[in-house]
Amino acid sequence: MTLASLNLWVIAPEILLSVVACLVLLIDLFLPADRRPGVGYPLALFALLGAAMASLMGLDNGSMTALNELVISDGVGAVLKAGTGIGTAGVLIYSREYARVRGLWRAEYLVLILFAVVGMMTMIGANHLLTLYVGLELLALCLYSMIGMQRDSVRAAEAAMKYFVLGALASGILLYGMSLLYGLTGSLSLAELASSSGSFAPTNLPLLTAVVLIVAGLLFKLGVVPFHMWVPDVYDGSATSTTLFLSSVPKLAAFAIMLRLLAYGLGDWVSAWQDMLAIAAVLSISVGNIVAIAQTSIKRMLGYSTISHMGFLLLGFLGGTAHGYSASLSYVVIYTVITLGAFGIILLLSKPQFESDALSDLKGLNHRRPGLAFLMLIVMFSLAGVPPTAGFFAKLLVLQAALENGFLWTVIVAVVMAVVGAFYYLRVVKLMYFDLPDQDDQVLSAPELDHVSTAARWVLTVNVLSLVLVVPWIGNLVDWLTRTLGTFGRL
Amino acid sequence: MIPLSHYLVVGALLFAISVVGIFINRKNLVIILMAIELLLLAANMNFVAFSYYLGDLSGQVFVFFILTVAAAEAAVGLAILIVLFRTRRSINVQDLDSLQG
Amino acid sequence: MTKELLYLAIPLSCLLAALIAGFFGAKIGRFAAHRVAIAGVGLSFVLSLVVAIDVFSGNIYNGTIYTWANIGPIHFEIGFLLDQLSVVMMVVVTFVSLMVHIYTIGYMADDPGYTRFFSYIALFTFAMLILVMSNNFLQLFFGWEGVGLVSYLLIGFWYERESAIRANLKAFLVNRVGDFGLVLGIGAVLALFGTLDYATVFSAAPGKVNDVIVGPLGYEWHWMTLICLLLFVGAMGKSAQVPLHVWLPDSMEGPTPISALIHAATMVTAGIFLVARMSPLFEHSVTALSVVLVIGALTALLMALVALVQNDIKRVVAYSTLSQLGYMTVALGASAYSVAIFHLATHAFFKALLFLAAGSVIIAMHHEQDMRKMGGLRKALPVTYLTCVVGSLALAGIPPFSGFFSKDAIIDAVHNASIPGAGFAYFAVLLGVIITAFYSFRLVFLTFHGEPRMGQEVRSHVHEPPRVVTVPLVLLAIPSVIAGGAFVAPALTGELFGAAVASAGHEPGDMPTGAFAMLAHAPFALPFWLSLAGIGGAWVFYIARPQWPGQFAKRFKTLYWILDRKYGFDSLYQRVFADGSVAVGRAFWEWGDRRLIDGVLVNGTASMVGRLATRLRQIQSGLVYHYAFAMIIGLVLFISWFLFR
Amino acid sequence: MNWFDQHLLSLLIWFPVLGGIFVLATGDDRNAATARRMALGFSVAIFALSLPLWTRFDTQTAAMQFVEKTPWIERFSVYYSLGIDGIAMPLVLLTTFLTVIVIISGWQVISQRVAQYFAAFLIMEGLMIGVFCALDAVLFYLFWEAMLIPMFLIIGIWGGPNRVYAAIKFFLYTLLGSLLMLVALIYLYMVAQGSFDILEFHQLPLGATAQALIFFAFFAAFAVKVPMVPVHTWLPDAHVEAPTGGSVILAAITLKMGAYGFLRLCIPITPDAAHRFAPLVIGLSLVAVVYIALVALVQRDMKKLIAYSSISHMGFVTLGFFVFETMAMEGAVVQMISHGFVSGALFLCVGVLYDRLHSREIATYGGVAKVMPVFAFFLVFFAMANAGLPGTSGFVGEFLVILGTFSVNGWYAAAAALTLVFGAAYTLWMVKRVVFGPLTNSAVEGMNDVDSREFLILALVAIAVMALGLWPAPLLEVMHASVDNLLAHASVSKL
Repeated sequence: MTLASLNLWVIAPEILLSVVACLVLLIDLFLPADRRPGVGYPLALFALLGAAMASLMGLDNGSMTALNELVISDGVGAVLKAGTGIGTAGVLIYSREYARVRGLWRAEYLVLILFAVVGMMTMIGANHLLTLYVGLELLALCLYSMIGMQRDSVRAAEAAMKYFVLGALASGILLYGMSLLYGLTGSLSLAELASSSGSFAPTNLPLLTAVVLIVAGLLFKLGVVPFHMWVPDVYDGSATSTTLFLSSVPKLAAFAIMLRLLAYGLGDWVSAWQDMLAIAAVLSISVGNIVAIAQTSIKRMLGYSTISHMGFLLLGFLGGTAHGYSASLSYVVIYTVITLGAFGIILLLSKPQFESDALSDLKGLNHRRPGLAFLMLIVMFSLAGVPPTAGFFAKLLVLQAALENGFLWTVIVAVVMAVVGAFYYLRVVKLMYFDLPDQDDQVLSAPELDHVSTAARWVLTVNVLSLVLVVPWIGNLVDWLTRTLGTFGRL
Repeated sequence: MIPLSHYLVVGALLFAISVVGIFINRKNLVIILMAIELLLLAANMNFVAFSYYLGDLSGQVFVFFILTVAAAEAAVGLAILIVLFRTRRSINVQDLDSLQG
Repeated sequence: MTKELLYLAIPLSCLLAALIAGFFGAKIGRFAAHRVAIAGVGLSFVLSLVVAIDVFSGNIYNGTIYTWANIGPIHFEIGFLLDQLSVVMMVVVTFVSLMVHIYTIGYMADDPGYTRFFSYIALFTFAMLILVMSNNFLQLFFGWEGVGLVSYLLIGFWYERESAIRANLKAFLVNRVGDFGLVLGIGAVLALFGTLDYATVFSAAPGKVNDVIVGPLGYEWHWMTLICLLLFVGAMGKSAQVPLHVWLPDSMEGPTPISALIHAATMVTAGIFLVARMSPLFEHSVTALSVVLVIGALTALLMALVALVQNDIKRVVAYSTLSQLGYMTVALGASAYSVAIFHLATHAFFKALLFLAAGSVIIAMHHEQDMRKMGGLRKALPVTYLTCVVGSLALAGIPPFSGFFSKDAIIDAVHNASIPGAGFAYFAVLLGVIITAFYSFRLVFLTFHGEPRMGQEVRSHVHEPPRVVTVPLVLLAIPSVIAGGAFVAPALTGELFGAAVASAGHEPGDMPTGAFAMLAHAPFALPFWLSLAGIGGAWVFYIARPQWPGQFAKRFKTLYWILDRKYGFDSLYQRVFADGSVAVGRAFWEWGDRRLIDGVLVNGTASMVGRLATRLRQIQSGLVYHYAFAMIIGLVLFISWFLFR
Repeated sequence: MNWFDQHLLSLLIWFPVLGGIFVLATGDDRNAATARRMALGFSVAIFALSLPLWTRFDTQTAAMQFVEKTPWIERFSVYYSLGIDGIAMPLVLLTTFLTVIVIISGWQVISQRVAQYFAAFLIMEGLMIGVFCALDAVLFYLFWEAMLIPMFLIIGIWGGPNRVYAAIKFFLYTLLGSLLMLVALIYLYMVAQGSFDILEFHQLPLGATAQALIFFAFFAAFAVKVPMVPVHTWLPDAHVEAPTGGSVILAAITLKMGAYGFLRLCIPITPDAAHRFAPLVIGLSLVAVVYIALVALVQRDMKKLIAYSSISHMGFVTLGFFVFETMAMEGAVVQMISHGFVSGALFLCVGVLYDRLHSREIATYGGVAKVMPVFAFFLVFFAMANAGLPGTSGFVGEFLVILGTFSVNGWYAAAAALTLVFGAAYTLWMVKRVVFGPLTNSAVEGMNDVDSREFLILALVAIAVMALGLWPAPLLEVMHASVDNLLAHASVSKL
């Protein structure tokens, strides 16, 4: 076979990112310490946006495979890759100041992020269990290290360790499931899996076991009950900049592998996994929303809110229909944007000696920073799914999909729990708008960041306002995303 | 000629041992790292056995990747372990509960 | 068209006067205010006379001013029906009102709320005219509630007196109980006839006589009976019939001119007017008529008895008003509607006269109202004394005063009535005659005769009030004397009211209907002697043997106690309805809203979720092996789910 | 249909929102004056803009008017479709009118975060008009929910001591109900084979069970909003804690959204269920008339008392709807409008007192008439209107509902007519204790009568109340066609 037959340019984004990552590492060796980030940062941004561009290039020319069918590039893949790239760029912009004053802003940080993105893109483009696994691990290892990078922090180390152990366990489970699947179908390629899985009776127990193991591995990545317990601790323990990263973009990749494995590889086995997903969804919507009420730290609270949101995301998968997948796709995209906004605001609120990550730190924000308070208001109401925010339409779509497939009670539990959830989002608004800042706390006394880059402010504003301003065109957005999905699921 | 089931049973046992090792052990984090290695080995065992009996090499190729990843994982795991030990002078699993609720 | 404008001007002139006096009273000053008010009411009096003459010459008007609302086939309209009945009421109302306006100039001379008072009474006249001129139930209700509102405002005119604002709230609420019936009655009329227009309803009534509605327990009601009873409940409220009479005595908290105008002459007779107006309906329901008869008889008797033991001069008159209203109701029950209206008119004159006389006594006594502190005032207040005596004679029914004719006619009508309860009613009205004579002259003797019982310094200042007070007294005394004789013949034969009220069922009976014939016949009739006996009794008790009343009170302690407590209606209502509903409301609020709904359901759920949250939080122990365990358990459960499903 | 008619509703919805944003842009309280003037300007302009709805309205047809329909989310065939009929139009006018009143009433009273305050009201105006105009389920729901946000903020930011509890209670109470409604709407969407058009929903054939479920989903949403016993307890709290303007809007318009929902969605979509469960709804309404009246009787807080009286009066509205009789239903709609004026005015009156003594306790006052005669006149007037005195708008609704109900069932009518006594009792007892009586509290003696601004707003509302009471015919003319059409539609079974 020739190099051309690999048509490498399908994985151009990954290549670009890897090259730039290495470049950043090299520069790091030769530049004096003070100028390193100054060079690495724009390079990384350029690479991420470039990768996003590159993957968007491949948006229209249909679905095609590369590297001997190891990877596939199709519409949804392109969108998700682009999303990953742009999202990560946003992450860099938001976290720059924060990480800089905390000594995290080193070349390794950038490199890890870049490799993590490579990992995610590999997952997104995976057409083969091998690529899927490798991408998954690449992402995971980068995340572990990023969390652990905060060497002086006890909590970070603990979070890293927990994440590592549980992550390893999860990937072990996934791997074991894959091995069983391999043994039963005799192939590791998703395409072959998809074609062959039809030949099995849906009651074949070994296969069911394999499916359960695999789904468990995937649900861990999403952080869905009962595989959710790492989420709050990791969100809470790691530096906010890291939390911002691992809470937002990887959800796109996780959604992608759900799509590849369940909707494509095991597409004919809907009956095997939909109940499992339904149970997990109800559990995580309930647990996430209820436990979040008892939280005092924003990061932890958002952790639990993530759990519930991933539950909502699953609602779209229940039926294994195209509607459902498109609903989930829209959901995950909108959710990522919201999360970026949420943690972005927390980052902009933080100060050199002061993480503003306790709920009480938001007291009277409307007095101190009306602008940021208003943005946070929008974020909270979109998380709660109250119109006129994009968050509402995300919920509307998944609920509609679930109802369409006859999961009435699941939906009713979901909406009731949504009311419970609304409570703690409202509490944030209450803290910001109804309460006055207590004068003696360090929120006011702590020195401001010497200069929060105006870029960060602007990007954040656009990011959050888009949640409202998109509403008139929400239809077009959904249509576009749906079109990219192509031929997933039953219609 | 050893039948496939034997290998699978061994794999399953390894899997079980490692899982148990992860949540029974309350003392030493290193043991957990070892358990994780064991977990991957269990998967490897299955892959090799299957690929042999299916007469298909891709399984064994997969195993190489797993081994590589396992090495990387071990490295990262130990690094985190060191960080942890530096910060709190203990690698006792039970002490690992400052984040909770 | 010009006619409509004329009719329209009658109420609107009063309204305009009220608005000017009310909103600009402060600017234009007191004199301008009362001039405006008097001008307005005077104008409408004159116009009412003109219209009355026109109507009695046969031009009955029934027309619509504007359409209030259309709903489907049903038209709610504002319009006038000017027939003999309404014009009589209009003349009486505007005349008495005019007198009261003039009288007020003197009575309220030094009151800060002077202009407000004029605007109120002018407004009252307007509302009353709307009521009596109406040609449909809707507008009737407008006027009905309008007079209720003004009465509320006027009873509470001295709003800083706790007693006054208690009384006006009580009056409004008791009236509302009546309105409850009236509204339902109107609803019934609409449900049965599909219209609220008098003429249409009355013409359709004969065809609906046998329509029945199935009430509770499958018992069948005649629609007519239902409608009449409901309407009569409304009448009971306004005309203060037992047991809805309790508000009227308290309403004496208002200024005396108001007691004269509203609570004697006009508003309280609205109920009588209503029933008379509805006579074509009542004629179709014997049940309703006997209820009316009995209620009226009860009121006439019981309230007269209470009047015996009152010491407040105004309250005596008030209870006599109640009793007289009872007489009118009795007349209605005996379906002698024209007689009832006749008595209404005469009573309006002499009762207003009595009130204003009482008022002038009160002025002279510097707002002392207790008769036990009066006496021997006839020399100091000659005019008041004379007019008061005239009024009392009329009230006692001594020929040839107006009261004699109307009351005799009533007694005669009851005598001839044959419906259930007529016997009791006849007894009641006869007994009422003697009591009436007794208490009315008790008032006269206690106030004007005997030894002066007031303080020395007061006695030195007692003198006849100014001209503005005495002139109305005289002007009212004139009709109190002659109105009876003048109109008795047409009233009895029913030709006075023509078709305005149903005359069926009421025949003149064995006694002559001409004025002089009645006078001649009087000495041979029981009522005449009864009233003389009453007057004589009063003279014995309060002039000849002043110590007897006290001894009687001791002798018949219980009886006295009962009368003094007014049969306990007030305390009963206070306990049961006022206190009761407050207690129930508090219970509902405390247990229903606060404890059950808010406490248990709402906050209960919230706190439950909160507790659940803290509980679930414990599971997140922070220990990595617990997390791993959870994952494995989940895994096992999922696999077993597939095994055993 | 010229351009103006086609886009009038859109203007009425988005112009206020835009205005709100502009007002918000004036920044902090240094520019308070600008914010006030700008807000007033916008609200008056919007009111003027809404008048053509009345003048250009065709009273002969029951069809939607001023319609506007453009695709929004094609994939789910969601349309941006607006239109009003004879029931919605008066409510829109009520909204635009009262917003002007509210903005004037907050003129000096609000001293902190002025811009945000007025902006909130303007934005809310737009959203509420949107609720009345939306003909697409998703759009309806969007406005329905979005309107919660500014109200939540108004109660929470400018409210009284217990405002947080009240605000969150208000929000969650409503949210729970409306999310169930959302589920019902999605279900209907699927039954309709992919359409969110409310008018198409009206024509959907539905089985008995489906109707029952949908009915209760809607009922959950609307009963909370109206509010009906036993889900009314958010209202007294919200009213008491909200600033005057908030209470006015809450009582005058927000409550009407619930009643409107019954007419626009619940009854026409599930007519059989509506008939089937009418006794339940009527029962709850009558409970509201009696039970709530008694509860109102014992309130010590004026705002709470008026809040309970609102519940009691809204009971008449639901009663009028569910006896399915033309007169009753038209009476109910009139009652909605009238209650908007009267309860709003009463809250304004309480606000006038509150601004002076900062107490809403009835016991604080007494003898106010002595020092504030003009105010006393207004309070007594509106109290009488609240007690349903003929000649005021309060009478029209109650009278028509009672009469209409009587022709259906005399006992319902009798129970409803009890309000003549109870309504008068609690209203006038409050008046007695506040306005009349001797001056006991020395602080009251220091109070000065209404200033020109307060006089203006009270007088404006008083005129409206008077006009509506003396000549309701024009208002009724507007709604005849729509109400007849609705009743005709509801009388046809879908089974």
